[in-house]
Amino acid sequence: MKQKNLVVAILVTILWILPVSGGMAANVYKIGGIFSVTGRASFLGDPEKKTMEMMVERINAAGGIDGHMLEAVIYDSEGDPAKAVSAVNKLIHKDKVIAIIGPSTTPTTLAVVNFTKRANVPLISCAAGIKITTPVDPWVFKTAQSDLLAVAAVYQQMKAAGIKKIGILTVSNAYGESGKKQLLDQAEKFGIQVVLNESFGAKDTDTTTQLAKIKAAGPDAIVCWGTNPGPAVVAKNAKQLKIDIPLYQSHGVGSPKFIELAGDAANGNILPTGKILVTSLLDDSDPQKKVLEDYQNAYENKFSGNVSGFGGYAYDAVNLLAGALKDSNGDKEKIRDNLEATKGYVGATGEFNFTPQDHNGLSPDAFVMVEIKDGTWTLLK
Amino acid sequence: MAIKNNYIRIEYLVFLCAVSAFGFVTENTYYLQIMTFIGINTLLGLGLNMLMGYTGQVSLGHAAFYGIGAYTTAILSGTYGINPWLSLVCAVAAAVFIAFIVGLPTLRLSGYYLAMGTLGFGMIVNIVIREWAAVTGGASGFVGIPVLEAGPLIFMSGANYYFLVWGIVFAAMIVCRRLLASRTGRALRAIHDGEKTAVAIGINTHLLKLEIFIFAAALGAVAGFLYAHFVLFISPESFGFMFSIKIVTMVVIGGMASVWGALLGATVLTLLPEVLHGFAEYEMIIFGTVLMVVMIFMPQGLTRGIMDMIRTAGRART
Amino acid sequence: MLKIKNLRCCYGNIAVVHTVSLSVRQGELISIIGANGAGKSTLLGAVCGLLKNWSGDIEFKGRALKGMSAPAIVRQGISMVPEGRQIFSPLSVMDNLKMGAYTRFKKDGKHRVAEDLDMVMQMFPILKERSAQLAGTLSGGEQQMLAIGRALMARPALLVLDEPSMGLAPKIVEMIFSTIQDLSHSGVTILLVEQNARAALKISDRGYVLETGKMVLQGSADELLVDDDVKRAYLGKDYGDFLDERNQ
Amino acid sequence: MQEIVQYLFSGITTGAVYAVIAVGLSMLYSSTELINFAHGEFVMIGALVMVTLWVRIGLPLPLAMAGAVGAGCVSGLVFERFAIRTARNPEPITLIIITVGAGIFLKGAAMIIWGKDPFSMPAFSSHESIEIFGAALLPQSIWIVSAALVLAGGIHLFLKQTLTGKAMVACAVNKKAAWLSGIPSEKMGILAFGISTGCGAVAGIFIAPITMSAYDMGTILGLKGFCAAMIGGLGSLWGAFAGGLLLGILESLGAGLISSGLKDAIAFVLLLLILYIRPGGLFAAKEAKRF
Amino acid sequence: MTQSEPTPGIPAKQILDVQNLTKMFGGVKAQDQISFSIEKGIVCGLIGPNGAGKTTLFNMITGIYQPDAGKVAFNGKDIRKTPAHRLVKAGIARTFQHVELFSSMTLLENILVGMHVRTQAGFWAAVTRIPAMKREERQSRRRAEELLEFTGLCADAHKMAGDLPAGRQKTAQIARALASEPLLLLLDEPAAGLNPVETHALGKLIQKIKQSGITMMLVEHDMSLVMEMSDKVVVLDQGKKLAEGTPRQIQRNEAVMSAYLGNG
Repeated sequence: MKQKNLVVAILVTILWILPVSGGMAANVYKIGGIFSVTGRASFLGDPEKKTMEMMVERINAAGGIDGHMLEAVIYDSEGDPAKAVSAVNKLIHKDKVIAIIGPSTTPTTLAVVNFTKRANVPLISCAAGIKITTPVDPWVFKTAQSDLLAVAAVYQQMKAAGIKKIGILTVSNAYGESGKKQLLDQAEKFGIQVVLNESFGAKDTDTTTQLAKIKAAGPDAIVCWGTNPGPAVVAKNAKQLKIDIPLYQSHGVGSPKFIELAGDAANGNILPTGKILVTSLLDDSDPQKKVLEDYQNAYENKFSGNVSGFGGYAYDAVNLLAGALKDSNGDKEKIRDNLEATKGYVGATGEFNFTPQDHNGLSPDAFVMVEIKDGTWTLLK
Repeated sequence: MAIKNNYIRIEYLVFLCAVSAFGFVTENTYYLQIMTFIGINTLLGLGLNMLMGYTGQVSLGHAAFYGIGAYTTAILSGTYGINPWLSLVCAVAAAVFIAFIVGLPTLRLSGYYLAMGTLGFGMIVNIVIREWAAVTGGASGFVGIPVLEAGPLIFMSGANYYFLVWGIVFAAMIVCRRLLASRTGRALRAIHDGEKTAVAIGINTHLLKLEIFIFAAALGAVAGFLYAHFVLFISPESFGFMFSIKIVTMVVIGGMASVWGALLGATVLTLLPEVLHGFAEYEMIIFGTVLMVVMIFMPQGLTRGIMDMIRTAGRART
Repeated sequence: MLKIKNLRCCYGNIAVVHTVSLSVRQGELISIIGANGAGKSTLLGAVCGLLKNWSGDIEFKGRALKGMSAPAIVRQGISMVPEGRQIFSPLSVMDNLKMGAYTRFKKDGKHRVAEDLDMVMQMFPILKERSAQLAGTLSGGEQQMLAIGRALMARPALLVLDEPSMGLAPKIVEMIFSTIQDLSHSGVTILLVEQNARAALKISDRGYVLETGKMVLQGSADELLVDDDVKRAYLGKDYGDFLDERNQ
Repeated sequence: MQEIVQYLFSGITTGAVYAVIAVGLSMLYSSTELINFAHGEFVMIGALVMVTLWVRIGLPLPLAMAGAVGAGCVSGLVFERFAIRTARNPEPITLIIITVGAGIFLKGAAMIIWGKDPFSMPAFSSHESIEIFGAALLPQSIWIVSAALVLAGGIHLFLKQTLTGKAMVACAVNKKAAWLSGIPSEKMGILAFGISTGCGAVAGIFIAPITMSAYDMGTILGLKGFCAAMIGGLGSLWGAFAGGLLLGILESLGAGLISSGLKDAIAFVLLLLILYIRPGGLFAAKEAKRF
Repeated sequence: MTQSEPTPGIPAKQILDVQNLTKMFGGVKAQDQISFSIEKGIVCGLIGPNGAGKTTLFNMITGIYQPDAGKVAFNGKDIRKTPAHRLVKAGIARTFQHVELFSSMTLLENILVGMHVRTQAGFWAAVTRIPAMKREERQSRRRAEELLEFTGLCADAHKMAGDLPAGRQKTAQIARALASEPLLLLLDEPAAGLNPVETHALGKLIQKIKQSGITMMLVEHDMSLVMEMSDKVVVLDQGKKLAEGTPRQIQRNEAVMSAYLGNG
């Protein structure tokens, strides 16, 4: 009968987690955030979390929304779909938030949408995957540019540069895979031939094998699709192998960290990026310039470290949500409708025009092509 | 622990009542969902507990069967539109088949080599899932898993799914208990106490190990099925090496060679991260410390450790 | 020098040695003989700190050994040549000997150890010849010499030998025993545990006979050599005689 | 042909990294029969301390290296003292979970100390690659391979030539006899722990320039090191070295000749085959039958 | 019971026939050309000084080691390549020198495990608890209780095996071996660690088992017991057979005496 004690112990544990049910203060809008603050995708989640906290603070300092203060409840998904599901249920059912921002990565987003849809909670994802908004679900939006647009921007640039044959090298995770799919799918449209596609592990210490293989296939350029630190290793290895054809990177490395990691080897790399990286280089006429400067100053004053495009996704998500919260009285249905009706919001990522058919709402000009020269970004026209 | 042969023991009834009561009383989906995950993890732990606890075979690739279960049902019911319940049967069959093929040579290894063999197997399954994108959805995951239905019942997150999962957990616990109380179970416990002696009294230990390996794989596949139809989205990283380690940890923390140990281990390891959410950056440090402290001071696992503590406390009082 | 009183050793809950008492005086060569399973090795295990589960008193030079670890007991001056030799086969003969003096390098310094090394090599010329060879390649007899040499390197006050004749050809056994005798003559106190009763008693001063965990006989070696009870301890009570009697 | 040479170079570089890690693991196993699942974390500590000392603080290279190795050794000894030795019931499986817990702990601590971003480190010598048979050999690869050789050779010499090293071997081959010879086997265990984690740190120092170092870099490296040690045969020093190189080369050839996505799978399939055919590893030192 | 018919040519009255058995360990002959046979129904003592190779011989007969040369026939059937668990089914059971009861099970359960090879219920039967399984379980229990009575252990049936006193554990081991319904029972030092009273009781039990028709092979250091119980004694020394004969012949054999006492 010893096990009876054990059962009692389990019951006590269960009872102990029961009573923490969340009540909602009437004049506060609770919004949730799920980001990969730690784990593999922490480079995305960390600035997103910080930005969301900062933005909520700013909005509250300015008097909130229709007199309602915002309260942000943020959980870490660690990039793990199961943890993200836990977090989303906690947000919906325990914290009773009225809208959710995040998660940071495509798999975690795809895992949580099943739950937000069912609970009719609007979700603004910060992940890039095109699967999130195609097909469109009424309750799911996203602020990050799709890979579709990034690839289009890269191919446009290549076409202009007269590149016909490329070799692609993608990281073997969701980000790389989604990039690879777009690269292969759109190649024909731009008259580009993919001679070889290879992949590397996110934690690989060496990629010379793949590069040597690609080099042997004789492409005009190499496209590397990954997030730090992998592409920095690729850039270094390419330099060491004396590969002199252009190396294109993805928007996933669009942060000063990449230049720091790759050092000399970063020079000459070409990549699509949100405008935030090159704010100071933008024409004053660019409508985004003011927004970006504002965000950059605010972020860099508050936190050590550079602002990145990833934090920009959260910046836009909070602003879009704040806009939708106006006149919504906290009604989720109304928030959703307002979101879908958003037009002409100029944010850090680009100009958003949501429609019932497009829940990303960005156009290709959300990307600019940049080349790294002498350890800094230069705009390519 | 002696297992006597009366049919249902009181603690199973108490447990059943507690689980049902929780399901009826709690309306908060979050708690139900946590409990659902605990249930799924318990299934994984139960299988591995039988394997590790009784036959002494450590598997560092158990998540592979979890993944095989989840992906089989996802592909069959999601891509090909087969009835999910039928796909459950297929998922279990697939896991059983693969466990048989892999188990035959692998279980001849022992100690760290067995650990390495199972680890390698787990890695291979994970890579195949990730790279076979046309079928599995690759690294970005598999979308479009149908919701489970049975007649008028729709199993969505919440009480329905909770009862489904815990019903299966309860059944699995009874199966394990019956197994342990039977001829096969006695042979298993004999292997646990002394493998050489078990061979010497005529037990075909290799066959029995294989049987239990397959049994654990089948339970893992059921857990994978439940996970897939609960979250409705699966991606390879949920079934990787780290998760295999986590299942092993559940078993060891809970207490090996004990049905209740699997339950307790799954509960602790599922709840701990939830409780630690508030510590954000310090979560990993605390988690690692808890793991070490439990193992240092309660090497037999929490089940035994807590019972010993209660016993000493009781003795101190009298 | 060594005094054992009422020793009782257990494996699990089975007592393998019960109420055994014996003593070894400075300079003596003492044998403990008995058939296998009599508990001889267990007794030594208790003396040398390998076995924890024992009760009674073991005193060495007036100091209780209870609770001491094996290395601590080595430092007290008891060295053991374990049963089955147990040399370090991947190490060279020289290194094996050095390992025996491991605790002394710090205490006595390299020179003293080197002197002892010479002394041992002189005693066992074969070891000198083979000093660079790996210990695992030695023959059984040579390994036994090495094991004895290794134990001597610790400069023991008491040398304990566990079945030095086991598994060796009769000629080699003879040689080993004469070496042990030489050692004894050179002043080393020796406790010898043997199954080979006749050979052991021949070189001993005194002997103890152990049978199924109990001390059944003790006395001077010469007395024991001719005692019929010794034979009985090995081969059982004379069933043949018993039958003869009955048949008459 | 040129590619194949390149694949081999690449494989040898990666393999040497695995080899250094495997040597540390194997070293510990041969003296204590423990597999340290936190071993990769010591690689991470070595790399990150090196980044701090050399790049950030600007210490001279040898000093920074010594500091990083020291950090690895010291953290290993602390770990041994507080987690391994205090364990009440040192069953292998218990100890394994303790090392897993320690790995998570160290990762968490490193995340707080160094943050989540990866760091880069310049190579020890020029970046220019050397061309052999038309294939490029990175100078850092030469560093790594030599480090692996020096390390394995150094440990080899330590075990063969020094008194302490021999005592360690003695403990490993026959604990009882070592114990009877007065060799304190616990101290040997501690020493082995220090050397082993120090080896981990060395691996970290040398790979930091070719790869990026971050708090979570260790786990996968530790795992690969474990595999390498297994292929070679647990407890065998040169076996671990050879196992590391073999694993690296298999991965590289698999990636180059078959598919880079499946490279780990190819390597693991071959490993399993090796295990099935030679269940004790290629250079089995002794039966590894615990737990 | 699955016994094949004895092969013609080999006298059926020999239950075990060992011919020129040789076993090497790393180039060293642990067993060198050992030959002897055991007739049905007798008790055969196996003695020899330490390292004589008794345990190795036991391990070869019970299938734990495979001999390098020579043959072992059980009931006229070659068993060199038969795995250990099959041999138990064929009718060879053994006990161990150190008590190897399953300590986390009750004594009764230990006996039930001993019946493993004589029972069938598998995985599905256990889970579904079909009537056949329940019936088998009841029968097993009854037989186990009979065995406990036979060995005089009834009172301890529900005690944990690990909690029993040493003497009882020794007896329990024999009971567990008997549960597999052996034709040949190998006893490895059954009297080690027993006091004289217990040893006496053990002798009685061995005789009782002999009367029930089971052949026994007895390795024992308590020579009085060996000499009293055995119909025949085989002496091993350094891996070779030194002598074979009645206890009386053995006790007077000079070679045996010098093997034991030394010839110095």
